[in-house]
Amino acid sequence: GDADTGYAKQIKAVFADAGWDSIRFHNAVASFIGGAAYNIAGEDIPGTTPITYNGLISGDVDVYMEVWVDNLPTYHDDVRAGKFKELGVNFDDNKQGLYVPRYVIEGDPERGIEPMAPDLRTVEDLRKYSHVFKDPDDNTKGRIYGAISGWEVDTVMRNKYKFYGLDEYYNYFDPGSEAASVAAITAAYNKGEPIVAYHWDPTWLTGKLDLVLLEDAPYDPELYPLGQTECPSMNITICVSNEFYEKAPDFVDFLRKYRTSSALTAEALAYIEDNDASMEETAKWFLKEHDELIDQWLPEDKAKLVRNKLSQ
Amino acid sequence: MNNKNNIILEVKNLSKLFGKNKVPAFEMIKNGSDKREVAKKLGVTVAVNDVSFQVERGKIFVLIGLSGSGKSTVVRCLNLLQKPTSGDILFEGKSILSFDKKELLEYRRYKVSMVFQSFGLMSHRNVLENVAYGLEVRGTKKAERGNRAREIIKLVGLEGWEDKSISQLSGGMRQRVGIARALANDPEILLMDEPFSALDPLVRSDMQFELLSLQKKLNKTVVFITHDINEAFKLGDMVAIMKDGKIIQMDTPENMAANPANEYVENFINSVDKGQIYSVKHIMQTPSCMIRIKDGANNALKQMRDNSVSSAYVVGENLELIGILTIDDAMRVRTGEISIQDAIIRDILTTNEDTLVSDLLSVAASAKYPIAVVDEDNCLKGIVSKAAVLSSLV
Amino acid sequence: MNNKNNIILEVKNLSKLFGKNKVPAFEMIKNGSDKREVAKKLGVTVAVNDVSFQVERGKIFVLIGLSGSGKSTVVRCLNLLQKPTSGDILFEGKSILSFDKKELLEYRRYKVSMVFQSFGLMSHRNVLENVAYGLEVRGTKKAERGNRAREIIKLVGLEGWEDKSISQLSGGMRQRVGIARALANDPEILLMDEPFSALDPLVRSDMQFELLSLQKKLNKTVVFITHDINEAFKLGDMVAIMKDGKIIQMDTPENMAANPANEYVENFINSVDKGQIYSVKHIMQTPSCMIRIKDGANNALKQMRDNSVSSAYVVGENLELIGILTIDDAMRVRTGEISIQDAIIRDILTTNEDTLVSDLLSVAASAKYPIAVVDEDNCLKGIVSKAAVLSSLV
Amino acid sequence: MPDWLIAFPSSIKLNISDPIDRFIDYLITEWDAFFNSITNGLRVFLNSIGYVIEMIPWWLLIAIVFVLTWRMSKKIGKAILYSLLIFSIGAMGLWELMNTTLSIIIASVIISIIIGFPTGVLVSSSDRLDSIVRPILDTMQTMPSFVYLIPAAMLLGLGNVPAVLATTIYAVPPLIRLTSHGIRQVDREVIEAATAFGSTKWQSLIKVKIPQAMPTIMTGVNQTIMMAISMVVTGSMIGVTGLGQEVLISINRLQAGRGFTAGIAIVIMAIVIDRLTQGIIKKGEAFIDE
Amino acid sequence: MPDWLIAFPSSIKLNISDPIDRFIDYLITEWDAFFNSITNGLRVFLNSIGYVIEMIPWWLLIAIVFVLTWRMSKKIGKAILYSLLIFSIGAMGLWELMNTTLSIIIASVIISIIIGFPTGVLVSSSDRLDSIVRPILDTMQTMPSFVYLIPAAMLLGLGNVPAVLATTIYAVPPLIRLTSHGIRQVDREVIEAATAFGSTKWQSLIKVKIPQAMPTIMTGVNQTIMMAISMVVTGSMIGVTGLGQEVLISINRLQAGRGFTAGIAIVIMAIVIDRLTQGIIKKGEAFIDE
Ligand SMILES: Nc1ncnc2c1ncn2[C@@H]1O[C@H](COP(=O)(O)OP(=O)(O)OP(=O)(O)O)[C@@H](O)[C@H]1O
Ligand SMILES: Nc1ncnc2c1ncn2[C@@H]1O[C@H](COP(=O)(O)OP(=O)(O)OP(=O)(O)O)[C@@H](O)[C@H]1O
Ligand SMILES: [Mg+2]
Ligand SMILES: [Mg+2]
Repeated sequence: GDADTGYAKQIKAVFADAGWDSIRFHNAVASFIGGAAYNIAGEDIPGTTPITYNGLISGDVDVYMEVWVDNLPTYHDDVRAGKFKELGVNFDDNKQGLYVPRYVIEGDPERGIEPMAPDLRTVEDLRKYSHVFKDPDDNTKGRIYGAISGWEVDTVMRNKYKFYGLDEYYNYFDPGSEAASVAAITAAYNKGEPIVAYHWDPTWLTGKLDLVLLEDAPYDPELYPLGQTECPSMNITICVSNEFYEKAPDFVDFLRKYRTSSALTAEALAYIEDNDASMEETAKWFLKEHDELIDQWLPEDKAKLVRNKLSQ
Repeated sequence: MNNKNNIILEVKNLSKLFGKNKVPAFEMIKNGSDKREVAKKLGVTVAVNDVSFQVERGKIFVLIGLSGSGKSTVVRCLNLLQKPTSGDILFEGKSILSFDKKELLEYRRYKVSMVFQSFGLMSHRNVLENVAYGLEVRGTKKAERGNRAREIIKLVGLEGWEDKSISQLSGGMRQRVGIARALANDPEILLMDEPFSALDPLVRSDMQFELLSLQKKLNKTVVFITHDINEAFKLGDMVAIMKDGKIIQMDTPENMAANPANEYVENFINSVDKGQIYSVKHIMQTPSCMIRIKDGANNALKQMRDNSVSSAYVVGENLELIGILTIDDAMRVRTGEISIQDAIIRDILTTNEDTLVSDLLSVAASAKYPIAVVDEDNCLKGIVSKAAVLSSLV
Repeated sequence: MNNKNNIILEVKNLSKLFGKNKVPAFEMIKNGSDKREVAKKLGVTVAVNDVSFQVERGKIFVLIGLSGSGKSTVVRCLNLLQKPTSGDILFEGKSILSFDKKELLEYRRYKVSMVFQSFGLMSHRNVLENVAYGLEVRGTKKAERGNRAREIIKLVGLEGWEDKSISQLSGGMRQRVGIARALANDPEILLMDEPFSALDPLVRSDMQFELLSLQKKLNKTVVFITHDINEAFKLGDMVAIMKDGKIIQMDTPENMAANPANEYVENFINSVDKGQIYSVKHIMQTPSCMIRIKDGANNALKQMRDNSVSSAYVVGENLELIGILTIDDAMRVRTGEISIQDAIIRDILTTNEDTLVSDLLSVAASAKYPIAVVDEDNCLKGIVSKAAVLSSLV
Repeated sequence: MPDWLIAFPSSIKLNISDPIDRFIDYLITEWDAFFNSITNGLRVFLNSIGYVIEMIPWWLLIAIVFVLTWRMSKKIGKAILYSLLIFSIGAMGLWELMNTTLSIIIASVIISIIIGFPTGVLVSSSDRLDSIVRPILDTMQTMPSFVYLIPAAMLLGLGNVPAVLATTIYAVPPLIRLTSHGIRQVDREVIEAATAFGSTKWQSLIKVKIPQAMPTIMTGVNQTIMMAISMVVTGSMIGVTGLGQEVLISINRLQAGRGFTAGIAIVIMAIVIDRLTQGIIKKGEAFIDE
Repeated sequence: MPDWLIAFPSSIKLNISDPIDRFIDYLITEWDAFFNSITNGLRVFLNSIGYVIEMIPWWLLIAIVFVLTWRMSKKIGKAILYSLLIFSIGAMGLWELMNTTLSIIIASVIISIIIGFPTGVLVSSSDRLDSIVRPILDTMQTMPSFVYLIPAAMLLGLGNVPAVLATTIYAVPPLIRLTSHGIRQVDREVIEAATAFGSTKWQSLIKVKIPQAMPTIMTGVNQTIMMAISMVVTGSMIGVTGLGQEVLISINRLQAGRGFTAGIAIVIMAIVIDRLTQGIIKKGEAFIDE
């Protein structure tokens, strides 16, 4: 009965689809719950990070489920300036840094791969293994696949490269885009070749490939920007536009409570990868699987509506 | 005839130079340098150099001259396809250079049409559409211009080819499409740049005939470029010979043939078939011996002997031609063998002053006696001998 | 003359159709349908229909005919610019249709050159480069072909224009570039499609002269299309008239002018200046009264009276012409007033059999007596009267 | 050798970045209303195209392609081939996405032709104009669309409107260039003939120059369509859904097959649109004079 | 109305995605050595171009631009303008980046011309070939480059090599099309004249068709350069440094001004390269016959 009467008052919510799967997944979950309980008509708008972020500021995007705070240089200023509302953290237990495939260190007898850098543990250890991670464009040095150009962490990684004196042995290679970076890692992995690359977790890639994060000095907020420590886990926040904040207070309340973790996200991504499932299917599966989240996120009446909808 | 009001087109001191450095080049030719010098010194081609002429309404003005002498350029100035470097061109007394956009458009649409030396046909249009082009830009209705175009296409002998594309036509057919396009417009002035050059003699003389009858019937004015001197003299009321951008002689065909201005003109018109230009009045002689019928045989014999000829023309009271009396017959009249009336040969050849010599050829060849030239009243004006016919053809 | 080995080019039953449905169209014309029917029924243009002819080495073969009658198509088949629909073309006895790529190339490079009706000049090349094109593709060295091209450019009267671009030339100049390009190649056969149509009479007769002397001196063979009958008859050793894709008469100029195959041909060659075709042998008569010098005055008088003429030709022992004796003088000889030797007028006009009638015009006009026709040995062959000259021009 | 002889001297500094930033800020703050009205106008146009395309049932669209191809090429084989190609987009499960993409492409191509064709004609008429316009076209084609997409998105919002604008900016230059080039190549004599018969500038354009230049102009239209379609993915970076988005998703997941599938759908659209446009223009020529 | 009458029936399924994936896997695993050798060959070519460009001191490059522009246009104003434009790239602090980008562009344009020009000539000679090649060109221009770039990057590694390949794939079609179109438009009579004088196919091509088609071919070259330059950013998405990377960085950092600065540098390169190429080709025409 609700659906019919509510149809006229439905509120449109534009979710940012900044181009990767986890944000789409979270969009789908929030959208599903919005549709089931808050009379929200969710809709994804595709775009790149900077463009969707701008859209959030200008009001073209209503809900941003995963803002990778550290990749956006102006984020903190913008929040302070009130250009949009930060509602909370979606998850903050993610990792980032330099990864190598496990077989590089340990070998893989099944694929007949010998360990290539058996003593590789830390970033600093890379100095010994430049001959392993050869740069195809420059046979005197190795190659480190860096972070995506323009991201804040890119500066940090470049500093780290200098700090550990890796610049003497390696070229820092800018892969240009996420897709290219992933392609490079995947190609190397499939061929069983050595590679060292910046990456982060959770992604479907880290879920699928067996990668090892190289260790680094413990995090220190002062030294981190200089590249001297490991990366902190980043706050992945949920934000809404000012307009939407006014327009759908109930739904915003729900988003404020929305919280997952890297593990949960990775689980969902794996489900997508394994079942070739659509985002909507995955969202339903996820909410069924983690029923407890519904109670954590929603007041009782709304939780009922969601469960009703799930059981349809 | 030379009434000012009858001048439809007047070209005054027209010059046209091609290339940069026009100003110094202009100075040079003003100071008497010739085309070749200017070309060498400044790289400027003097296509037309101080040309002036007048075209009377309803007349055919023919331009002839050496290849590259500037004929096309002159004609292209007449509808301002080429802007004169200096000089003026008056249409009905008004300078076409002073025309505003609209006047120029009207002038080109209604007053003047052109047949291009290299046809200038539109390859994306078929024959009919090409011919109808001028009417189309004027705004004539589709059906009407179709009819008109079909009519003209028939006139130039391309009936049945209306729907063909230009690329399917032979050279002469293309030229006829160009002619038809200009005719379809029914302009007051036709500018024709070697319009018949690709036509065979049969089609060509048809076209010449059509052009002449158009001009006569509808009082069209034609400026005509040709390399065929016979054509020039046949069609032209006035012929101008160009050389190195200048007009070196301008006259009626007869006068030009009779008095070429210089050796160049003489050479140029050498190949002309003079029988086509000369009419009887140019070659007739006063009959050396003319007797009145009432004069009697004795008188006739005396006159023949005095002039040492063997025959005499006999005329009546009012100089009307009666016949010929030979010296033999005159003697027989004197001896009373026959009467003078019977002795006169009445069955003789006559012609009139305006007959073309060429038309007299066959008659002259078989004539026993010189041919008598008479006027409308049958009065004897003169005689034409075989020798005169022959020598006129030289 | 008609020696098989002397035939350089032989066209056998050549046909060329344009359009689809060629096979049924071919059937139709084989069954006697004419061009128009085929065009109407099948939309196929029969450009050339079963044409056969032979061209002798060193001769000029002229094609004339109505616009659209297929002349250009025939000529374009001769160098395979157009592939015949049926029939064969033999060059020195070998079918050019059977030529392989290399032979065809050699044939086009060394054996045959073409002057195009609409010039076909290359706008990206200047005059010199256009003229040198044929030599260039043959591989002639740059300096050599430059010299050769300059020479020919001079020949066609375009000296000084070598570096100009084609767009800067007048129509006639462009045509001469086309002629020069073909001549520069120095081919055995020249295919000329209305090569002189845009030329003024002076340049044209220069060109005709050049062509004739080339042909004579270097034994060139020429296939020549023209619409100018005078030109056709002046240049042609053999002339073919085409109509609707067929050759309707093929003969020497004299024969054609004398015996036109039908009214069409007659009309077609009507405009020809016959003085240019007919030579004296066509119009001379046997002298009606010829006396030997030893025959004496009485005999001469008798003969003149018998033939009722007033003068007689006097010949010597070997029939060599001595002079004319008039009837008056003969009487004076009989009365003893003068000797026969003194009475004979020796200062008389003579000509020979091959003189063109047109060249005789001026002489005939002023001649008192018929002109004597003699051979190399001064033997009297016949006489030409004024009347005969006149009537030959009709 | 001193360093400045090899490396560009770092002391020379030209900062245009800050003024540009300030200018964009100024635009955003002061011209908001203006850009909003543009956006709204364009959006109405886009939505109506989108609406029409949504309305057409799939079988009707295939039938239209079939009939048009058949009537234009007179070849039933081609008609069947193109219909099958379009059908296969549906079979690949991309019908809805195609519809979305199609409306953006159609809108961009229509706008490009409306702008580009007259501009090309204008440019053909004057060398001065040409030398002014040419660097502008170079800029339109080579200025990376990303650079202006962000400010454009800020001014015009996300979604179809800035995408169509960006697509048009990128796609219109070849049409302008080739229209101008084609008209400039028309035989001078034929134009002279038109002039001599008293054609107005407009008449010689419509009746002579454009028909004669048509083959070249058609090449320009083809290039414009190709450029427009090649912007599909970029459009998806500023909020357009459809096949471009499908490509982006599959790239991010490294699903080459899926990406190619979407790519092939785009290519099929390109081929069919190109052929139909060429056919329509060819047919249209016949009607251009009156 | 039944659903399938409006929406495309979902029961019809064509899956080409899996076979494509399998094919790519097969390529990656089985043809590795082959692609490696291609990569290495290309890399040598690219590196040598890069090396030469690196070697040229900044003032020499500006001088070269000055002299070439002057000699080609005979206008000192133009020469100064273009030199200043190039100088301003340095002043904006982008000289090094420009050098990197320049070598990629030059390599791509050279390869595009080497491939595109002969292909265009070939295609002009046969309608059959044209109808085969045309959809291929459509595909090259509209298949989103990412779709094949990522697999290409997996086969060839990241960096300059796949970028040059992708750029070439995208940039070569306009040259092919316009070369073919230009040659087809050449006046039939002029070609006939060439044939009649015994030109081989090659000779009529070199001496007549190509020179006559040159203006159109030059438009094609211009388009190819524009396309190549418009791929600069895409190239940077698979690891090419240079101006494209600068654009990406500034976009990711939301620095519109900085992005425009890099964009303007790219545009300046485009304008200067385009003018020089057009000039060189025009001059070159004179030498084409022997
Ligand atoms: N390419 C073509 N396609 C179709 N028909 C053609 C083609 N070329 C010539 N024709 C037709 O063939 C016939 C003969 O043409 P051709 O050019 O041989 O005539 P022509 O005797 O040279 O005439 P002209 O004296 O006018 O040049 C004409 O009816 C013409 O329409
Ligand atoms: N567009 C042009 N540019 C440069 N020179 C030109 C141009 N048009 C004509 N000329 C030159 O002007 C002169 C006169 O040319 P025009 O075409 O008037 O000659 P014409 O008398 O018509 O010759 P023809 O009988 O050969 O057609 C020639 O020397 C020619 O080279
Ligand atoms: Mg002329
Ligand atoms: Mg002909």
